[in-house]
Amino acid sequence: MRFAFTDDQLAFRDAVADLLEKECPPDAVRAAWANESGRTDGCWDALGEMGVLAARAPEAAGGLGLTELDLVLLAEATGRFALPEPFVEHAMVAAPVVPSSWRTVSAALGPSPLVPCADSADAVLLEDDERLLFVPRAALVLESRPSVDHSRHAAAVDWDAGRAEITEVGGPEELAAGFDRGALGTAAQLLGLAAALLDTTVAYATERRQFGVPIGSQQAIKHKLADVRMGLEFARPLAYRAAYSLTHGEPDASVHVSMAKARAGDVAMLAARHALQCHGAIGYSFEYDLQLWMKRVWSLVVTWGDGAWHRERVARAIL
Amino acid sequence: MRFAFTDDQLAFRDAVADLLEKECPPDAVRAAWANESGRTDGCWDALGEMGVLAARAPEAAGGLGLTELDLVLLAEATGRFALPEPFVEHAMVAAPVVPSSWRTVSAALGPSPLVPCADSADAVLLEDDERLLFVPRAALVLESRPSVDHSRHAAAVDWDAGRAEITEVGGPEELAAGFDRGALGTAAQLLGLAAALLDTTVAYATERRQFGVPIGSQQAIKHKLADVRMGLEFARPLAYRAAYSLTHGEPDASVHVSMAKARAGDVAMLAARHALQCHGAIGYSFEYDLQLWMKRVWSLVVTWGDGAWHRERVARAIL
Amino acid sequence: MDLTWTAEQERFRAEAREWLAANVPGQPLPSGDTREGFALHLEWERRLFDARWAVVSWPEAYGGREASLWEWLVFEEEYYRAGAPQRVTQNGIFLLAPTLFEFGTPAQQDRFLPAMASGEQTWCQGWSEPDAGSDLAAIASKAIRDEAAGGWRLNGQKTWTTRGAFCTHLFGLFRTDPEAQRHHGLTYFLVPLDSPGVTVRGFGRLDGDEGFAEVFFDDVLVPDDLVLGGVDEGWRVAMATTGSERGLTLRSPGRFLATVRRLLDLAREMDPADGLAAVDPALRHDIVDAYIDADAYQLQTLGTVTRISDGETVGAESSLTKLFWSDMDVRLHEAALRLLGPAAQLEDNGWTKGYQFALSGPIYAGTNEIQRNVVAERVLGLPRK
Amino acid sequence: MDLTWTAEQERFRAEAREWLAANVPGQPLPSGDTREGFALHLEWERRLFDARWAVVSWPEAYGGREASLWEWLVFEEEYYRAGAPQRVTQNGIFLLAPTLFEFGTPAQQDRFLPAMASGEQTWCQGWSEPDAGSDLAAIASKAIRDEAAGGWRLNGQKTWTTRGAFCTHLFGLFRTDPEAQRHHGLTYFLVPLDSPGVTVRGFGRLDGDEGFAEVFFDDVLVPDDLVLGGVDEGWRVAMATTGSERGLTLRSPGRFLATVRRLLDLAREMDPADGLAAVDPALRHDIVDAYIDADAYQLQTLGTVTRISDGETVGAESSLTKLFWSDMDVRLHEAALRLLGPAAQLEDNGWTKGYQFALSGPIYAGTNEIQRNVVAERVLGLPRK
Repeated sequence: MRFAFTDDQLAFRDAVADLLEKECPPDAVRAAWANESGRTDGCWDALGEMGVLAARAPEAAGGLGLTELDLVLLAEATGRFALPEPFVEHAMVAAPVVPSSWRTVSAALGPSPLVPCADSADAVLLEDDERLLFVPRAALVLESRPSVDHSRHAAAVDWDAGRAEITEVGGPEELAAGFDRGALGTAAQLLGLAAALLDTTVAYATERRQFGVPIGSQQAIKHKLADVRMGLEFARPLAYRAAYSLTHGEPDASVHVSMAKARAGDVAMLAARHALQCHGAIGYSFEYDLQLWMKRVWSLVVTWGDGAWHRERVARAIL
Repeated sequence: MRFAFTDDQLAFRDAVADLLEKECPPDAVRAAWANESGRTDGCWDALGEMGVLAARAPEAAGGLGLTELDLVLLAEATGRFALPEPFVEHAMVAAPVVPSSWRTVSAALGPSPLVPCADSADAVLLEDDERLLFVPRAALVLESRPSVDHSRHAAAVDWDAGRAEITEVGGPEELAAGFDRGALGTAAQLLGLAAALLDTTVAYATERRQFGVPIGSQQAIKHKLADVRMGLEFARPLAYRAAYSLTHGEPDASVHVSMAKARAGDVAMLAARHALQCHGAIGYSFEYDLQLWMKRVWSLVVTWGDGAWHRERVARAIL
Repeated sequence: MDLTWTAEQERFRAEAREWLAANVPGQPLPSGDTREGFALHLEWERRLFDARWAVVSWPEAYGGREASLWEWLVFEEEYYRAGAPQRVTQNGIFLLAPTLFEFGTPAQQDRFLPAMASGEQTWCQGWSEPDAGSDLAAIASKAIRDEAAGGWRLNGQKTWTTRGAFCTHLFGLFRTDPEAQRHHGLTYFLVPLDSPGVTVRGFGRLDGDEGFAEVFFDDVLVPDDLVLGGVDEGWRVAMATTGSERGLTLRSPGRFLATVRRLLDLAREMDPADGLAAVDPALRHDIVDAYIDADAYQLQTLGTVTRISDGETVGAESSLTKLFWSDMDVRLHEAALRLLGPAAQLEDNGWTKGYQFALSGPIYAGTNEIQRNVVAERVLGLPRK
Repeated sequence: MDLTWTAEQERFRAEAREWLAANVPGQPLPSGDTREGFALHLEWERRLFDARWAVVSWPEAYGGREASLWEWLVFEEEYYRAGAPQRVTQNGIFLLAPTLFEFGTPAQQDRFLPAMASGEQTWCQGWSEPDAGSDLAAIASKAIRDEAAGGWRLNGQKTWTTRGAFCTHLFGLFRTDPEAQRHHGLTYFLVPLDSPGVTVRGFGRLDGDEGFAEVFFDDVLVPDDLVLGGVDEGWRVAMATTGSERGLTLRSPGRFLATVRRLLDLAREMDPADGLAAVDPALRHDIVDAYIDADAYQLQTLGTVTRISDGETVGAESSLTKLFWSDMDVRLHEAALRLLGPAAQLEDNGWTKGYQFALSGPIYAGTNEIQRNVVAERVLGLPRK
């Protein structure tokens, strides 16, 4: 029994975090809000060069042959920096089943009908009649559905079934596994977002003074932020365990993923709510970066299955 | 439009409260915990002499011909003093349909199968096949079901259908109305209990000092108690409006009763929870009176329909 | 107790409903927190004013109907039920006007009230400053006496001023006694924003609309006749406004009853085809609680209006009202977003913008942390320290 | 990461499960917080001890098995799964023993540890005083030097002492330096309750059981060899206990996993006949959250034990653990009571007593208000004042 990551796993996570700190500062996220693709200029290529995007692909297929246990930490890091790229869809969902020659692959499976970064993806993984379909851009029919998070160009998609480029890359099993990888990756991003929101708020509450004292010295603020910290403390292990279960093909893996996604969403929503309330009007200002993180939380918490959907999946397993 | 009680209604309430303050101090409630009936020595007679027990009965039948609007305030007062008597069952449910010659009548209708004060009641109102049955003690088969509130001798009841004393005192309509009166009266008692728990806790938090200051000066305490006060502020009008709707036979009366019972239960549970937490170990002591009020809340919150039951009744009406 | 409306009140309701049905724009106007939208909203305000629906509770002389608080409640309920546009004039009509009626000179009332009612003059609130947010008494902006000019010179900065970039006037608090601390030595000024020395910079709110502004004052001359209430009396004068801001005038029950009606429609319409699940049983009770919340708020308001009609005044209890409506508004929108499931992330789902606006409720008009302190200390009597 | 148990650990689990299956009383014992129940529980403790299951993690010399933390977790899980009796010796074994191992002299260890493990000596905690509850450092009970007698004279009062009326010994903090303030000048004493001058008065807890006691000290002589750790070092010594009290030793995951198993059984058994409704759809997710809570707590504990096995220490994070298990325990029981509906009010529904006990969790071992302050200040680094 050992519930911890290896030094290699942590080192890879730190390397990715260092890269994102350089390549994906808040200004880069803000820029993605304004530009045409809703994405960054350099991050995708940089992550690609680092091998991150194909990390989950087998080595034979040009990947690193890493597992969900490695990827969950990377996804958490991309969440912390609110990376505006289809990391989960490409690197966690698509990489194991799509040739790494495809530059950007997005995905929307199960109860999650909207495709992120649809307008800039070269292809999309979709679900059709219990099969996992690989649909290149040429065969896609996109209907843009603007998300509250402008750095996440969502779209409802259909496809021209006649097109030859459409290939089936998996049956029910691969479909289910792909969905679980997407839900796990999104859960991990929500944990990273929650941690960033907490850190930002702790820093602000320490420096902002009202009534002659730092607002962070008031119990009303302290207890809210302590609750967020507690939520993180007990949501993270659920995500890490779900990654372990997927990696080792545990029979309960899907239930573990649902437990992780439900709780990661809860703590991220709590972190967003308390972060805004503790910041007050300044946090409510568009010019302040807090809103970029909050809106990412709002979009991810209902993507790859919302809290009610995942709780119901757990209920069916235990009741 | 006028959402307030008349001076007469308030004066009658105050008179009953004065009586209870004298006849039903905490020691009387504690004594009821220990004695054989689980009731007080003098309160029932005193209330009877005051006309309170028959207040809801028509004047022709020896009552005062008062309405739910009058009774709701009295029920609230009996809750504030945690009166250990079947006030709701006798004065609100039974009085309109049972001759006032019967000294103590209890009742259990609808989703509320346990009869309070069953072992000391002279008769019980029960439900059978959509009819309202009046069952004198002689025909009752009692199975005691000890309540967490020892001053509330609950029992599951059956009856000897052959007995002649059993009379039908109403059909589906009277049955439904009787249940609504019981749920309303219980909601009002929960509001009184919540107010008493809040007042007790405010007093304690003002006087109890830790870390050199009154604990009531700490935001953690202040905000908990402010939430209880807010809960009361917005739960009371629901109960008063339900009383109005029953009095005037409004078509939505039953839904209004359910809204009132659900929210009165919520605020009473919140008041009990915060009262205990703000008191700490002393509130956790059996010798301290707080527990008498808390346990009354626990028993009433699930009597005459619990929160889920009443919310579902509202859901069926609005969805 | 009588929960029925009089025949006259019902007539009033019918008249309002009829007019609104005939005049409310079929297409919702663009956000009033954008420059274009603000202009379009002012046209609407003008139509309201011409039909004497802009300020129903005001004297007829100022364009009102001298409606009672009861009729005002009826009008508000009908207004929101009709889906009529937000009131971009509300900070003037609901926050400043009550203070003008109470403390203004006849000259000030004649000069500002009709123009406010018609939307010709639009008012924003100059309370908050960079270092005076929840701690309002920390206001540092100064007003220095200029005898020669017969007025005061304003210097300093206000911020988070709602719609400040579009309004013509600002009412605000400035420190006239540099020696005085905290609540003392403040004065309530009425400031035309075209006065020399005023610089306004609009900036975005959470939803990106330019609904906020910073207002800079550089030696801005304000003549004596634009002092509202006495010099150094600003705090006492302002609290009247804050009271009505927290109390019922800013958030009439009709607003939330309308939101709940939309929530129920959403629940009934839930269409799996549109990427929406049918109502999750686990969410049924969320909807029930939303319904109960709005109804309880309506009833509590009826009780408050009854007390006011009996001549009682509402004190610190107004903090209970502010706490409830602001927390409720967030809950109502959260319930809708939970119902929407995946569609909750969409900007155009009919709820996302409202959710973002609802999130401001627990922050402005005194944060809910401050309000809970007020309830604890002034309603419950718990010790300050 | 490896979430499997070794073959040896599985053997250990099998052995524990087998023994428990064969030895756990078929009928639950009466409450260990009553005099009769306490005696019966001591008989059970003796059986545990004789089979070397009483203190699995202790050295064999003291009746243990030198089990690792991992094996201890396994044992606890099996213990609660088997529905074995509460440990009335826990305050000694889980709170005092770690301190004795760390600070005790060999003589003290030999004298007290085996007798504690066998239940021959039972220990209660003498921390709280009437005016020192959440503010533990306000302790006023004094110990005055008595050179002639070669010890200390204790005077004062302790209260809310769990099972104090049934225990043979008390460990507690007393002020040895009258000049010192707050955390300074306190000393940790080991006090036989049969010492002359000790008066114990038991009183009822919330559920009415005599689980609390007041302990009065009237010139009670305690010889020097009953000082644990150094004179005036009491706070530092005691905090080691408090740490383990808050951390994992007092509340092993097995306890909550067992509660959730009972909750799931209840949900599956719901029988309308018995006055219980079938599981309300609105309550399904409450059960799911209870299940997730207990599982998350188990996982977080595995992470903590991994860190400890790696030689790391648990600091203020233990406050997170205390907050979570105490709030969770209340939620688990509330979920069960909601499921029970009308039967929730019954004393014998299998949950009411547990609910009342759960309600003590957020109060003892440092109120959750204090714990949230600790997390905010020492984990998050927010300013004290």
